Amino acid sequence: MEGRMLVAAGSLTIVSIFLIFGALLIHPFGVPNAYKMDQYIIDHTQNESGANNGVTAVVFDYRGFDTLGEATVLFTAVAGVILVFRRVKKE
Amino acid sequence: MDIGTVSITILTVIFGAIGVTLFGIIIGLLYKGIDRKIAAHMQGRVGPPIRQPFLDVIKLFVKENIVPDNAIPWVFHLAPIIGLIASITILLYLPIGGFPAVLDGIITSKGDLILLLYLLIIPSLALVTGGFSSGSPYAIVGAQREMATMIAYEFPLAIIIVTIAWRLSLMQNVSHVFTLSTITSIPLWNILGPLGFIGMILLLLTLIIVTPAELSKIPFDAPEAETEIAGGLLVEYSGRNLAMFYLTDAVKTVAMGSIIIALFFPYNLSPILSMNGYPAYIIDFLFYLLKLFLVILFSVTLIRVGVARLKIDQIVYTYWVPLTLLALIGLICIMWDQTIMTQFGIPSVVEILGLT
Amino acid sequence: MIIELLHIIIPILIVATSLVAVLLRDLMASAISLAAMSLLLSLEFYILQAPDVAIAEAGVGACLTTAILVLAIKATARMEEES
Amino acid sequence: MMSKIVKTIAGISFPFITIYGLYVIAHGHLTPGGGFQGGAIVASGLILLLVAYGTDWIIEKIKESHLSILESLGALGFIGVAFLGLIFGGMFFTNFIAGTSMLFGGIPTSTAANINTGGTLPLMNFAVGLKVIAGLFAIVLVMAYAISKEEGE
Amino acid sequence: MIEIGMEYLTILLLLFITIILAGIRIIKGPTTPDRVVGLDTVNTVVIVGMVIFGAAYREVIYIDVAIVYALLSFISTLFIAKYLEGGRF
Amino acid sequence: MIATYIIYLFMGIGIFFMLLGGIGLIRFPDVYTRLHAGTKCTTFGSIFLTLSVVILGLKTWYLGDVNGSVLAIHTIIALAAILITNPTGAHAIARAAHRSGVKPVNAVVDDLEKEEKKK
Amino acid sequence: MNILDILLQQSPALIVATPLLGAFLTPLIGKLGYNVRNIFIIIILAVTAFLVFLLASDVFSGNIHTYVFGGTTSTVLSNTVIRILFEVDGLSIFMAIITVILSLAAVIYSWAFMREETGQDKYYTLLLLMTTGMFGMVLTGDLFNFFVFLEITSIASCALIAFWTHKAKAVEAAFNYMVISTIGALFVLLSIAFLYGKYDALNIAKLASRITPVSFSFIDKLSLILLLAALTMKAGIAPMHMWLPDAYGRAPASISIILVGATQASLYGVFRICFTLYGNVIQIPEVSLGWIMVILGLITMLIGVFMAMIQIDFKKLIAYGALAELGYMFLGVGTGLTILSNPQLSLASNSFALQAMKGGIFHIINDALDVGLLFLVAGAVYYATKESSLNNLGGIARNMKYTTVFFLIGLLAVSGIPPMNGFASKLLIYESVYQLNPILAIIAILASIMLLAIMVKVFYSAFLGPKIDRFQDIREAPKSMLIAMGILASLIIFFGLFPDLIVNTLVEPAVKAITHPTSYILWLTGGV
Amino acid sequence: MIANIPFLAVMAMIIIGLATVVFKRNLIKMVIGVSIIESGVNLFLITLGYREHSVAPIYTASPGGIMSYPVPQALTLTSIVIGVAVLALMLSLVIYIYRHYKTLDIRKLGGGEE
Amino acid sequence: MLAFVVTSLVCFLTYLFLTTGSGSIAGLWSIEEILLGLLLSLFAGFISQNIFIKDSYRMANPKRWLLFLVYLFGPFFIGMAKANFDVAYRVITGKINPGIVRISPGIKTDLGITMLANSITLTPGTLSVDVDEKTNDLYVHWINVKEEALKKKPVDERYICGSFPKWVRRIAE
Repeated sequence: MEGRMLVAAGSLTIVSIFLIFGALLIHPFGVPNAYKMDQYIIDHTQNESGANNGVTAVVFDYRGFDTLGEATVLFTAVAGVILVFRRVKKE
Repeated sequence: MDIGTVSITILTVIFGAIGVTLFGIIIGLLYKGIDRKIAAHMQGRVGPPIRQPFLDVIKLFVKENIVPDNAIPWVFHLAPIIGLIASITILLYLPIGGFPAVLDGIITSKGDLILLLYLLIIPSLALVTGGFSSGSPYAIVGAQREMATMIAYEFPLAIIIVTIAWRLSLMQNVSHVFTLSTITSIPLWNILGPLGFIGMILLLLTLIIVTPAELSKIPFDAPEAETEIAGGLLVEYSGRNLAMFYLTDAVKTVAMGSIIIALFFPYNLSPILSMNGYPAYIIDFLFYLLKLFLVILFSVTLIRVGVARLKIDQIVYTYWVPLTLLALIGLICIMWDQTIMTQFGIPSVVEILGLT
Repeated sequence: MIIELLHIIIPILIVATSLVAVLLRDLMASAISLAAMSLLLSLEFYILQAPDVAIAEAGVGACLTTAILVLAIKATARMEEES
Repeated sequence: MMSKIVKTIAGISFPFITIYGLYVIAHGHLTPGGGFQGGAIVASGLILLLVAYGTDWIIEKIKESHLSILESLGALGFIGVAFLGLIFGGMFFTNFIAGTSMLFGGIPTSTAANINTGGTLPLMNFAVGLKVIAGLFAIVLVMAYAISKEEGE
Repeated sequence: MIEIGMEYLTILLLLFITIILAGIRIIKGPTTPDRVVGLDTVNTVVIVGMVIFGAAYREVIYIDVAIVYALLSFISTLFIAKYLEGGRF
Repeated sequence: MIATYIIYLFMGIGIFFMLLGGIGLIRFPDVYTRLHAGTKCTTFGSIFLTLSVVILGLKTWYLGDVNGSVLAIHTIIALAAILITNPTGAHAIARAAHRSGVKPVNAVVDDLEKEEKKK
Repeated sequence: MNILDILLQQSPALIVATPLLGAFLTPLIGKLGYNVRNIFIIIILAVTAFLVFLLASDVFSGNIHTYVFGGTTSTVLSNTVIRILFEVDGLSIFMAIITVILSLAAVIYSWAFMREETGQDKYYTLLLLMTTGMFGMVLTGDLFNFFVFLEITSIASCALIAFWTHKAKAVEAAFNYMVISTIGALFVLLSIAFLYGKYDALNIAKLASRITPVSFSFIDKLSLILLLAALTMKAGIAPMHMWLPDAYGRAPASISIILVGATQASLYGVFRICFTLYGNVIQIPEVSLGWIMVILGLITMLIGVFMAMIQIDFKKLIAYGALAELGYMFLGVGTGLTILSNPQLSLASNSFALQAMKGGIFHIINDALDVGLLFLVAGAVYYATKESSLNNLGGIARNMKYTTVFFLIGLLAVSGIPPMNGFASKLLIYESVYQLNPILAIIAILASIMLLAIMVKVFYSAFLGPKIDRFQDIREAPKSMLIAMGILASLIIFFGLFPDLIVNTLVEPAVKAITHPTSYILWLTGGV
Repeated sequence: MIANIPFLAVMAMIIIGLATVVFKRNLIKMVIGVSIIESGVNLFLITLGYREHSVAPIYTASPGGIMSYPVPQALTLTSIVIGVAVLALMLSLVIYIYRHYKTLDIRKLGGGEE
Repeated sequence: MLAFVVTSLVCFLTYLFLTTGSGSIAGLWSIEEILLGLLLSLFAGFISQNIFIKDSYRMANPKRWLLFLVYLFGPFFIGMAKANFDVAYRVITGKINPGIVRISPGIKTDLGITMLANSITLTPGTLSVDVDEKTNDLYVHWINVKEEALKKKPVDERYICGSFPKWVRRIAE
C-alpha cells in the first residue's frame, strides 16, 4: 500500500510539473494568437445563422452536432440515474 | 486459379493426406514396436515382437466401447477423433524425405512453424479434454498433470522456433522465415559461427529433451503412468477410443521426429549423390527413415531407458528452469553470433571445417 | 490595471475555496465550499466575458450541484472517516 | 418539511422563475442564455418546489416516467430539427430557416435585437430547453424520492 | 474597447474584501449554519458585484446573470437547511 | 450631474453596509447574530448599490438611450429577487440551526427551546 | 441521383443519428410492449448495419468519406475548418464494423437474457446510446466531438455496468470505472484545450497539418502525453488496468461484450493520435513512443495472463483474458510504430512494420469476436445456473451441449489455436515482432499458451468434470442467446478459415489509413 | 509570469482535484475532486478564448469593441453539462455503494462476496 | 381556471418587464415579442397555477398592491434603515443581549405571516426563527432583548415589529 501511494505521489508530482510548465508556456493571458475560426464566426454569425449571440450560433449551428452529443450525455445520465434507482426484483 | 488447378490441388491434398496418414500410422506403430524391443534388450529382456502394437490396435478396435456412467458422452467420444485428426494434420505440414509437405503453401503460405507449435498442442488438448470428460478422479488428476507439462514444455519449444526464424531473417533475400521449406532449404549449421554452433547444439539438446514430454514418455509420463495414477487420463477409455489415442500417440511420435529432422537435420542424400527423379525420392525417403529412427532412438528410447520417471513437480521444474535456461542460452549465443562474426571476422563453422 | 487585479484575486479565491472543499473533514462544509467555488467561478466566467457560460454555471452550481451533493450526503454519511 | 414561510415564498417565486427561465430559453440567440441555461433555471424552480413541499407532494403531481417521456420528446424535437435540416437543407444540422421568410427566418442588424431571427436556433433552443428541464429535474426527483423512500422504510 | 470607470472598480475591490471576510467565515465556521451564512453572504455580494459590473459596461446582458443568481442561490441554502433540520426530503 | 452624485452617494452607503456585514459576520459570536449581520446588512447594502445602478440606467435613458431603461428594469428585477429570497434563506437557516441543536450564545431567553422541550 | 447515393452521401451522419433516434424513441416505444420494443431495436441496429456496410463499400474502394455537418456554405474556408466534420477512412469503418457486429449480437442476446429484469427500457436506451457513442468516436474527424462521444460511451457503459444494483461489487466496479473514465476524459479535454490554444483548430486533420517538426514544442508534448495517458487509461492498458476486469466481470454479459468494443474505441483513439494527429512529427524522438507501447503491451499481456490464473470467477477470468488480448494489439501496433518512426529502420523493414500493424489491427476484430463469444457463453452459464464461481460449477456440458461447443470455439480462438481466427492475427504478430527482438515473440507465444491452459482449466471446471446434483436439471440457453453466440462463432470460424480474405479486404485499408496519414490530412487543402 | 496567473490557478485546481482523487479515501470527496478538475478545465477553456479589453461575443444594442472568442465558450457549455451528468451518476453510485457496505471509506470496500 | 388566468397574467407582465425596449408597440415592445410572451406565459401559468394561488384571490385586488408598494417604501424601508444602523452599532461596539422570544401577531393567512416574517427578518435587531404551523405564532431571535418585554408571554409584538402587523393585515387579509 505504501509503495503504491509513493508511486501515485510521484506520478502526480510529474503531472503537476508538466501542467505548470504548460501553463507558463502557453500564450500570455488575454493575448491569444489570432484565431481565424473564431474571428470568422464572430464576423459571420449574424448573416449565416441569424443570431446575435455568437455563442449560441456556435452551440447550435456551427457545432450543433456537439450539442446533440451534449444533450445525449444528459439523456444518458438521466437514464442511468433512473436505471440505478429502479426497483430491482428480489431474487 | 482456374478450376483445373484447383481440382488437381484438391486431389493431391486428398491423396497425399491418405498416404501420409497411412505412412504415419504404420511407421509410428512400427517404431513403437522397435522401441519396445530395443528397450527390452537394453534392460536385458526379450520384449514383445515388433508387430505387437499392430495387434494391440486391431484388438482394441474390435473390443466393446464402454462409456462410463459419470462421463459426458459426446465430449468423451469427440476427444480421440480430434486428437487423431490433429496429429495427422501435423504430419501433413511436414516434409517427408524429399517430398514437400502436402499442405505446403495451401492454407497458410507462411508461418508453418508456429502453426505446428500450436497444432502440437491439440492432441494433448484432446487427451486432456477426454480425461476431464471421463469423470474419473484418476483421469482428472492425470489431465491436470498433462496440462501442467504441456505449458511447461511449450516455452522452450517456442524459444527454439523463434530463435531459428530470427537468425534466418537476418540473412539477405530470405522471406517467410517461419516456413519449413525455407528452414529446410537453408540449414542453419551452414551459416553459423562457432558461438552460434554451440547455441544450435544447445537448442537441439533442448528439443531432444522436450520430445519425450511431448509424447508423454518416461521420464515425463507422470500423467499417464499406470504405476503412478492407475493409467492416468486414459483410465476410463477402452475399445475404439483407446485405439485412437494409441494411434494418435504413434503418429505424433513420427511428427515429433520429423520436426526435429526438419529443424536440425534437413540434409538429403540426393544432392550429394547427384540423383534425380524417382530414385532421388526413394533415397531421400529411406535416408529420412534412418534419420527418424535415430532421432527417436535418441530422444525417446535412450532417455526412456536411461532415466527414471520424474515426479510431476520435478517435471515442471525441469522445464521451467534448466531447460528454459538452456534454450535461452542457446538463443543468446545465436544472437551474439552474428555480431561476433562480423566484428572479429570469424568465419562460419562450415568454412572452418572446410566442408563447402 | 485594476481589472488585472480582479483577474488575479478571483482565481486565487477560487483555488482557496477548492482547497477548503478538499481539506475540510465535514462533507457538508465541502459541499458549501464547492457551492462558493462555483459561484466565484461563475463570477470569473462573467469577468472573462463569457456570460453564457456564467449563466450555465450559475444555473448548475447555484442549485443543482449542491442539491445533488446534499441528497447524496443525506443518503450516506456526513463525516469523513478518520484515517 | 420546511416551514410555512418557505412554502409560501416558493409558491410565489415559482412562476417568476419559470417565466424567467422561459425568457432565457426564448432569447437564447439574442442575449446570453439558451436552451440549457433556461432549462436549468426552470428545473431549479421545480427543485425549489421539491425542497419546499417535500418529495411526497411532488411525486403525486409528476412521476419520473412522465419526465422521461418529456425528455424523450425534447430530444426527439432536437434531432428532428436536425433531420429537417437534412431534408430541406441537404445536410444534417443545416440551418435551413435562416435568411428566409419563414418563422424565425430574419437576419438581425447589429442594433435591433429582433426575436424573429435565428433560423433553427430558437426551435432547437426550445427542444433542448424541454429536454433539460425534464432531465435535470428527473435526476433530482429520482434521487430524492429514492432516498426518502429508503428512510421511510 | 470600453473603459470601466474607476469608481466601479473600487467598489468591486471593496466587495471582494467582503467576499474574503465571508470566505473566512466559511472556512472557520464552527457549525454548518455558520458556513451557510457565509455562503449566503457571498451569494448576495456576488450578485451585487455582477450588477455593478453590468452597469460599468452599460450592458443589460450582464445583469441577466445576476438575476439568475438572485433567483436561484437560495435554493441551495434551503437544501442545506432541510438537511440540517433532519427528517425526510 | 446631480444624478451622478446621488449614484456615488448610494454606492458609498451600499458598500459601507456590505463591508459592515462582512465584519459583523466575523465578529459576532453565534449563528443567529451572524445572520443579523449577514442578511440585513448585505440586503440593505445591495439595495443601495442596485438602486444606484437603477438611477444610472434611468439617467442613461433620460440622455436618450433606450438601453438605459432596460438596464434599470432588469436591475429592479434582480433587486426584487434578492428581497424575496434573502430573508427566506435567513429564516430557513435560523430554523434549521435551531433544530439541529445550535443554541444561541448567552441567550437571555429562549422560548423556542422550551416549546421544543414540551414536545 | 438515386436513393442509395443519397444514403451513401449522408451515411456518416445517419450511422450516428439512427441509433440515437432509436434511443430517444425507446422510452415511447417501450410502452407498446416487450416484443415490439425488441424488434424495434433490432430493426434500428439492422438499419445501422446496412448503412455501415454501405459506407464501408465506398471507403474500401479507396475514398476518404467526409461529411460536413450543416455545411451548405463556407464548409471549408481556405485555411480553417469552421464546422464539425466526420472523416471516415479505413480504420474508422473497420472499427464501426466491429461495433455494429458486437451491438447486434448483444441486442439479440439480451432478448432472452434480460427477460426477467426490471428497467429494460432504460437498459435498451443506454445500450443504443453506448453504440452511438462508439460510432461517434470512431467516425468523427473532430477532436472535441471525439471527447463528447467518449463521454457518452463511458457514462452509458458505467450505468450499464451497475445494472445489477443489488450486487455490491457491480456498483463498486461501475464507480471505479466512472472515476477512471471521467478523469481520462478530462485529460483529453485538457489536451484539446492546449492544442486549440496553440493551433486554433479542433479538426484532427487540420491540427495534424499544423503540427509540424518546426512548430513542435513543449505544449505539443504535453498534449500528447495527456492524450495518450488518458486513452490508454480508458483502454485498460497496463498501469491503469485495475478497473477493467472488475467492470467486464461484473456487468451483465450482454454489456461486457459491448464494453469490449468501447475499450477498443479508446484504443482506436490511441492509434489515431499516434499515427494521424502526430503523423507529421512521428520521427521526433519524443513522439516515437513505439517502444513504450511495446513494453506496455507486454506488461498488459503478462498481467492479464498471470492474474487470470488465480481467478475463480468465470467472467472475471475471461476479463483478464481480454486484458491479455489487448496487450497483443498494443504489441503489434507498437512494433509498427517503432519501426516506422525510426528513419534508419523504416526503410529496411517497412514490410515488417506493416505486417505487425496488420496483425495488431486484425487482432482488434478477432479479440472482439473471441472475447465477446466467451462473455456470452459465461452469461449463458450464469443464466442457466445462477452461479458464476468456477469452484461451484461443473459438469454442465451434459445439459448445455451447444453452449459447450461455443465455449470450445471461443477457447480455441482466444488462445490462438489454428483453425480459429485468433491464430491468424497472432501469427502475423509473432512473425513480425521477432524482427524487433526475438524475446518479444517468445513472450507473446508463451502468454498465448498460458492463456490456453487457463481456458482449458475453465473448460474443465465449468463444463466437464463430475456430476453436480444442483445442475442436474438445468436447461440449454434460450434460442436468442444461442443465435447471438452462433453469429459470433460462425464469424470466428469464417475469419479463421479465410484470414487472407479478411486481411486484404478489411485490415489492409485500415493499416493503410493509419500508416499513410497524409491522405487523411491533405484532403483539406487539396484532393477531395 | 504574473500575466499567466489565471492559467496557473487553473492548473492548481486540476492538481488539487487529482490529488483529492488519488489520496482521499472518501468516495464523496473523490467525486468532489472530479468536480474540481472539471471546473478547472472549464475555466481553462474560457481563459484561452479571452482577449484583453474585449466584450462578450454578443451583438447588442450598444456597440461593443473587439469580442472575445466564442468557440471555447461553446465548448465549455458542453463541458459543463457533461460535468453535471457525470456528477449525478457518480453520486447515485456512491449512494448505492453506501447502501451495500455502510461505509464511504474506499479501503473498507470490497469485503464480502456479491 | 381563474387561477390559470391570473397566474398567466402575472407571468405575462413579468415577461413584458423583461423584454422592454424590443420594439415599437407603446415604444417598448415588438409584436413578435408580445405574441411569444403570451405563449410562454400561458405555458408558465399552466404549470404553476396551483402553486401560485392557493386558496383565495384576495391579492388580485390592485388596491392591495398599491398598499403593498406604500408599505414597501414607507414603514418597511424606514424600519430596514433603522435596523441596519442598529446592526452597525452592534457590529462596531459588540454589545449584544440576544434571546429567542415568541410573539403572537394574530395573522391568519399564509401570505400574511410570510410577509410579516420576512419584514421582521429585515428590520431592527430581529430575525424570525420559526413559525408555529397552527397558531401562526412567530419565534423571533432578538438581538437586544428588553427586560420589560419579557414580563408578558407571549411578548407584545410592538417591541419587535412596530406597526408591521397592522399593515400586513391590511394588505393580506
